[in-house]
Amino acid sequence: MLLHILNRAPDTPACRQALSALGPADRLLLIEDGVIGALPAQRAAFPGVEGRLYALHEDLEARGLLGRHADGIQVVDVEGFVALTEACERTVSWY
Amino acid sequence: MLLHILNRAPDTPACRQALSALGPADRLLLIEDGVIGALPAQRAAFPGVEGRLYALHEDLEARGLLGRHADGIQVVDVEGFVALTEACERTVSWY
Amino acid sequence: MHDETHHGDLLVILRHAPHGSSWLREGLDAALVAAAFERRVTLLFLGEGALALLEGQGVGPMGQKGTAPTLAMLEMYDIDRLLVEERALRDYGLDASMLLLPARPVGATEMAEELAAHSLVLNF
Amino acid sequence: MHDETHHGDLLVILRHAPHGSSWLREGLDAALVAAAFERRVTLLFLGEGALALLEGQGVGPMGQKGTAPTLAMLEMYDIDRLLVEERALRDYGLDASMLLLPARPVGATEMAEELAAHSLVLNF
Amino acid sequence: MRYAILLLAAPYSHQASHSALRFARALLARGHTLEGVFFYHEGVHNAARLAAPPQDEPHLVDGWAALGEAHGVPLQVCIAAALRRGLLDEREARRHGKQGASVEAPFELTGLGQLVDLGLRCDRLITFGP
Amino acid sequence: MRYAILLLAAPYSHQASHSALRFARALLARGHTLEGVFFYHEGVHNAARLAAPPQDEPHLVDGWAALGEAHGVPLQVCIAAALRRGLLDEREARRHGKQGASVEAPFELTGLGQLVDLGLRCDRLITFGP
Repeated sequence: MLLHILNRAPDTPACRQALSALGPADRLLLIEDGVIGALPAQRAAFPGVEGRLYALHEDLEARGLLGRHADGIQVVDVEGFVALTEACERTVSWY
Repeated sequence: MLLHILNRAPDTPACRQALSALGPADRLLLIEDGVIGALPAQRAAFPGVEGRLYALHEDLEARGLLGRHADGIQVVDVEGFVALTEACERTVSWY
Repeated sequence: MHDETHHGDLLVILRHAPHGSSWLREGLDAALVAAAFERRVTLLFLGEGALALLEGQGVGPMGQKGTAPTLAMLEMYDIDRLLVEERALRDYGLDASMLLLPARPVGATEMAEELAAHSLVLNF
Repeated sequence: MHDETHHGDLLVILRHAPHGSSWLREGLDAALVAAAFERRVTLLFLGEGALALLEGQGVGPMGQKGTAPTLAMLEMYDIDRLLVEERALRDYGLDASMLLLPARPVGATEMAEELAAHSLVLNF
Repeated sequence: MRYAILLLAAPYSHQASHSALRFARALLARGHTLEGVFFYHEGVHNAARLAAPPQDEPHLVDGWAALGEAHGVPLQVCIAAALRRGLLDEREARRHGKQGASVEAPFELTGLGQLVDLGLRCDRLITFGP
Repeated sequence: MRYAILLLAAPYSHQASHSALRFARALLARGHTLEGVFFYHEGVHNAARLAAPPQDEPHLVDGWAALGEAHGVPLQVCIAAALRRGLLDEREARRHGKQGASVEAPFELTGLGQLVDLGLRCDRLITFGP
């Protein structure tokens, strides 16, 4: 199981590529500008990733998106980010 | 009449934004990675820009795209690029 | 000297979200400097740039200031003509009540008109 | 030590077209160095990266070398496992006859398998 | 016509610097004047005097300097963008208590006001971004 | 676990350097080791010793240097990527006939082989891109 790290908004080639390379059990963590994808209006951008989609607390907060993010997205802080990298075999970054 | 200069491929926010801000008489010049949009397979990416779409010769050539570009795209070299900026009132770059 | 459709000297287009890069800050800096030199400035928040207007932004996790404090100063610089892409508001589910500052939503046709109506366009 | 699904040490993903940026060159440099250190390397040309494989590339208008000469050296470095995203070939209208080097088209499922099957993935 | 160029991208990382330098030469060849090149955002790296690209690649820093000197084109580097990115002339280095400098003439550190001035004063401002 | 970080983005232009430094501190706080930080592509600008950001902003170059010294983390800068971008230590400056240097210890210029080595030797390699 891999951890994919995405720091770009949904309407970018990086996001499309990340989704297309995502294995069926892989997890996807949104960081930096990637957390724009956590908005409820962007929900359709992540089909089939239910339960495997994470967003970085600090990056949501800096952008005023904390509390405005879609249900079902798991919010982790930087310690949780490290924990995800421990739990997953490998990470792949999409930027 | 403005000249819009695009250096990104069609599936990027920059390309979408350029098309959305393009006035009805404005011209669009593809340079650098923008010339990927000159491929016939990408034709649908530039609706309503017939006759106003240009691509830079040198950038097509370096990428092996010269002669492989779609009909109806006007190919200009760097001198033609300068001439376009003379003919148009102003330029706006999308990157 | 200017015709009636002339909206000002400078249109600054802001296409990047706060915090992720320096584009937004550097675009705003250009707008502030132009205003300080008594130029009329219009700002257009386009695409991800619309998120610059969202209320409730904070400092970054390393203490980065972000751009919300700069937006709060726009009025002091007499920059009060703010436009925001309609489509971006829709894409991100934003409405007027969620914005720091009032910005007028514009569609594609109006954007093209704005580009044509300014002496100089800087795109960030 | 490796199971049967293990395809090699290093997967280098190339997502940028030639000439527009240094990403493609710097990704290829990493692949060549790994191969020189006797690591097994797979290349995946993804999205715009597929255009790196197009035949007929030349130098840039300022004499920039581009990456085609580097691709020609891959075999010398024993890098012969080349994959290209199926969707990219379709998006750009490329077929095998237009490519510099033979690369096996892969779909999304296979891409995910490749990511899982390498000890290290570098994404450029 | 009077032209100005705004360059926002670093050399080597993006093609934009090559495109901008080539465009500058072409407009001069067509008899126009180039009133200034303004380096902002990552474009400030075009002024890095220590850049040492391989000898078989174009040397963009030297290319801009040669163009500036041959045609009297001011090469203006945004000081705020430059300081953050480690591009200082001797004066700024002293001011910040650092030894040495990474920017030298004909590049000059200047304020953003110059960009606005150039843009409004010239007939055409052409932007090259990353 | 043994971690390595690959940083591909310049400070100030992108958030990636902030994210990477923060992640580095967090993994050390959880008891892991950081075997090295490799700076490639525009990430080499994290080693710019002349960087002079405003005092109310985080100083990333100093941040990396402090982390490297406090925890014995090698800070490895790709030499080929650095030379093109004007980042030279004294030795490289001399070799290229330039006065002065823009990189100093604890950053060290090294080859790409170190990246491959780090990546295969460590349990985790985390990449931060622009």
